[in-house]
Amino acid sequence: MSKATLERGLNALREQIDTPIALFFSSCTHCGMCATACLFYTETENPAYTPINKVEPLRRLWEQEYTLVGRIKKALGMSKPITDAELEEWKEYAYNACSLCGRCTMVCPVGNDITYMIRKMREGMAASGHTPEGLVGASTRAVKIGSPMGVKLPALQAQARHVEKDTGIEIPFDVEGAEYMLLMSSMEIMNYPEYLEAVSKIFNAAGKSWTISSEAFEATNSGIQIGSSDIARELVSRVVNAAEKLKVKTVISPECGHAYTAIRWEGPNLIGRPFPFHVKHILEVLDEFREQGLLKTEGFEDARMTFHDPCQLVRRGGVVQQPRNLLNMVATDFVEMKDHGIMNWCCGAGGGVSANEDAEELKMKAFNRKKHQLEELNVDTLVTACANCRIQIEEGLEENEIDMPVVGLTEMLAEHLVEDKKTGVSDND
Amino acid sequence: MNEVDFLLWVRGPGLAIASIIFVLGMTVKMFEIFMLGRKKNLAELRGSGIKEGFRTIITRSGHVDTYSTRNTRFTHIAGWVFHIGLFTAIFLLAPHIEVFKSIVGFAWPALPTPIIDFATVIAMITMLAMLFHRITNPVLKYLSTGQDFVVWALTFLPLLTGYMAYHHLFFSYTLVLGLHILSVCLLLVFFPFTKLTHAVTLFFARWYNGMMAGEKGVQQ
Amino acid sequence: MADDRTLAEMLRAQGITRRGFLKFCATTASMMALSPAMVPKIAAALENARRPSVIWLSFQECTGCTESLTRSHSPTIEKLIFDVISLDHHHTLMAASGEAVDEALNEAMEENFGKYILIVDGSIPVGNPAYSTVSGISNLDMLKHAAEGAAAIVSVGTCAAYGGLPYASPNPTGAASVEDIIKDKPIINVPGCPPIPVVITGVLAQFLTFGKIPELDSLGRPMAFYGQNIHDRCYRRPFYERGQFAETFDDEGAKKGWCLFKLGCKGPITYNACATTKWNEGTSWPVESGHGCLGCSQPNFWDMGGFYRALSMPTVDLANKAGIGLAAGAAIGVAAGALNRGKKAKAVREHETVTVDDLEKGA
Amino acid sequence: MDCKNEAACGEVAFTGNVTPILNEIKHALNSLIETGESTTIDLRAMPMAPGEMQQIESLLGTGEVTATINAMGSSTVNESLYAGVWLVTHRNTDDEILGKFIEITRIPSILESQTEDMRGALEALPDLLAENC
Repeated sequence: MSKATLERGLNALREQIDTPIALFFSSCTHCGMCATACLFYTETENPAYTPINKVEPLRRLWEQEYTLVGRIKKALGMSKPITDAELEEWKEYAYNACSLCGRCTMVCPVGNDITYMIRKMREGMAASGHTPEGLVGASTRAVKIGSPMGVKLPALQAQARHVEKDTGIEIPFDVEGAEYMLLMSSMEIMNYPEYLEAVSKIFNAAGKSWTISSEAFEATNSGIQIGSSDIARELVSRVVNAAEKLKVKTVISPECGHAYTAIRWEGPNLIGRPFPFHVKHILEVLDEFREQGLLKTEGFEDARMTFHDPCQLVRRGGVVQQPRNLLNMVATDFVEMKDHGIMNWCCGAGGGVSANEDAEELKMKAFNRKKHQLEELNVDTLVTACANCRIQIEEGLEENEIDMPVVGLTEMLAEHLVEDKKTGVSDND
Repeated sequence: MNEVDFLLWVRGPGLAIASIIFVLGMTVKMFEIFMLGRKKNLAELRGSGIKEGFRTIITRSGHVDTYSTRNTRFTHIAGWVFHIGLFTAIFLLAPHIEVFKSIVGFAWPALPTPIIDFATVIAMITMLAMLFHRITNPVLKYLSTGQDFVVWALTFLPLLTGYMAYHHLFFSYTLVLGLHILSVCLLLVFFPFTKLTHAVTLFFARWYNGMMAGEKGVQQ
Repeated sequence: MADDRTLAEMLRAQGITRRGFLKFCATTASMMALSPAMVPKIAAALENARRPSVIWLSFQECTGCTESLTRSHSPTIEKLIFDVISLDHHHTLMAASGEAVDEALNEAMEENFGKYILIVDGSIPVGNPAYSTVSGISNLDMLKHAAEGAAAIVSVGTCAAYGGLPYASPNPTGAASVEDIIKDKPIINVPGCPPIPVVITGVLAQFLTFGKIPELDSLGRPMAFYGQNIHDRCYRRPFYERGQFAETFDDEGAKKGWCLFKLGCKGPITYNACATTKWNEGTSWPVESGHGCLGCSQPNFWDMGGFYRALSMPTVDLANKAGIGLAAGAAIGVAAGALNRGKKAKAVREHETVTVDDLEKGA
Repeated sequence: MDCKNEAACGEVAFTGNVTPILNEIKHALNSLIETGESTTIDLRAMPMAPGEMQQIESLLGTGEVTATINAMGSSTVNESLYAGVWLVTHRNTDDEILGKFIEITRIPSILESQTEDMRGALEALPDLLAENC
């Protein structure tokens, strides 16, 4: 097991160069528009956090090794080689100051998908050993223990029994042939146990078969965050094997951001073949239930509330309308933030920033962008659909002494679920 | 080599060499880019994204980020004004249309020269403002390399010499017309090896941007 | 031969009144494109101008310039000039022939050595002198010999000034212009094919009036006549500005007298007095008669990429150049693309799977 | 308006040169009245479309004074309809136009008798007196 070296990093970067990357580097005119779209720049005014700057080493590798003139200049010794020191400096720019939120990609006038480029840049950083301490720990725990926060099966089983006691609904583990296989993120298991309860009640009310695989219940994928496809492949293949073994039709990605990207969008490309099953985010499934009339709710929340769009789910995931449809079932006073939907502002903690202790202070500063948005809107409650966003927003609100509850959308829906007489058990008795 | 010989050289061999290098350079670039290819996306997509790709080619020009600062508004407006001025001067001036007629064989109606003159002046003023912005704005100052300023000059000179030629400023028309064509030759020669390639690659880049989003159902 | 009387004395001797002399000065000023306010200065200068001797040598020329001079539309001026200047030698115009011509030439040169004006029309074959030799003396030698005693040389016509038609590629005779050969004498170039008649007499009158070389532009041409750009003084300029162009010689635009830029007019890069002084007693000039200016007062105007191709059109076929670029580009491109693919494939082959254990920095 | 060839004239090619010249005449006349300073405009130095020369002459018209001078060919000096604005045309012995001027002055200098000629006349008069009386 050879250790990470600069050469392995450069080689990883060489693998990443493709037509879009070449097009993007040929198009960037250094116009600076991506900076003001990135919350890490707007809240710090540090020009080094300009998104396109985060891929400068990758640009030089492309120029020096994938263009004729670049090769000639390199042969004549006129080009600046990529060094370990430089990659070490870039750790701050490509990890601490980037949540892979994709907003820069939406504003770049020449159409550069800068998020796509930073994701590839991280491949080189990982292979050359320039990744944040926090992410290395998380990845190691994810691979070795099964969850980046060290959550093991017994903890999940305990929570399941707890939910069963409360709701009387049995949490089906390892049920072969179930229609849905639920995945959980460690944060939900640790911080938001209500999520499992909500899901079980909803599925029970909808009368849909579901299960949880004891071999692969973890949805998060530190490999994606650290930017190593090899590690990501290792983690996602566990889910695929479990799903195939249980022959489920759909795997549900929980209220988490990057998990959805990891499984649905990158999964098939990581393992190199299309999945024999669908992958849907929990909100997609709930919206389908709504359409099929299987999600009946009663009563309304009268509090003035808004929705925080998790970047990986909405802008990078395409689940845009579903949260609105679901929210309008239970909210009368739902207002949108100025920048919402596919142009929302990140909470500041995605893409591995929350797992990266070096970025703690930067993460809190980045949250100010979300604070400004909320201040403009004066709402009572904030709803979102990603555990990582919830923790970050809760911490941010607390630090800024703003008293506002942060509620998970699934959880809220479950509270308004119409009790089906058949089961006779409702949550209030 | 008096001014007339200079003009004759630059109108003939000069332009020939510049055109060869320009076309050669751009063709090599296209091959270098498109032969790299892109792995097929095996995920279950919400659509092919092809239509969204073409949509983005158009919509991205008009896109103004809601959180725009003075700088981004300036860059956006200046970008529009400059490019309109530049393309008006290049494609709607009668003598230029003659140049294109000699290349592609067909021509199109021209605008009166005072309007082109006005467009050129607007383009030049905007470029000067953009240069000032590039020097003073912290982000641009950080990002800018020598090439950004060389490319600025390569784009500004044809406008300046074209304006001088039209107004017979300072030097004889023969000399200034020669300088004008020389500046265009320089622009063509450096075009494929600098960020000027954005003029061509941005359409493909925007297409990929929109397509990759469209695959996931995000409409721009 | 030389008459030492001043011009004024000679005029009075011929019964020309002061009023007649003032008219002569006014029209000369107009001819020299000087402002009417200059008339008193011209009158004063002309009064005590000496009567210079003039030698006209013709080399490789078509006699167009001589035709142009004799047709100069101010015979009174010409008569006076011929009376004033003693044109001691002109092959075509002088009555004498044979040895008498050579004797007259040598005599004139010796007698007025250092004072006479040498006028040359036609280019000088330097490649092979045999192309143009008169009575055994090559043009080249004759020019050098005549130039030694000349006070100033006036190259009349684009051939003498810049080589003209004989000089046009491939220039079989190795034609050269006067200024290419004579480096040590003040030379006034009066280009044009032919120059406007008035311009020839105008330059002579100006030289005679002020007795010194007029202000010349970068191509050695008198600013008085060649300082103005045809395009700037052309009466059709407003049509150029409005974008109203004749597309063919007989279309609606041509009939309406629109701009001839698209039909190859070289006005924008040509400096001459045609647009104002016009030709044939101010009757018309090429553009007024519906044909584009050829730029005949500019060097190399024969090789300026075709009389009927717009000035802005490149003189090479850029489409085929682009074709060459495309072909070469494709060849190199495929190679470069293959190199890229090879490099990427090699990188993929040499990929070492990254495990969580080797995320730490190694050697 | 004599038009030398169809192609050149057609509609009178309007170049806008007539108006500025008339303007220049107005200013010159004004300065003649104010400061007594006379001005001469050389029409041959202006780019004239075919027919525009005639247009100016017809616009200025002919006033009360028309004079011809026979010196080295004939010259005509006419005051236009606008006092102080004179049209001077010089021709050579072959009646070809040598120059066309508009003089804004009290009296064109060409009309005034010249001191030199007068001295010549002074010398010749005694002979006349001797012969006749």
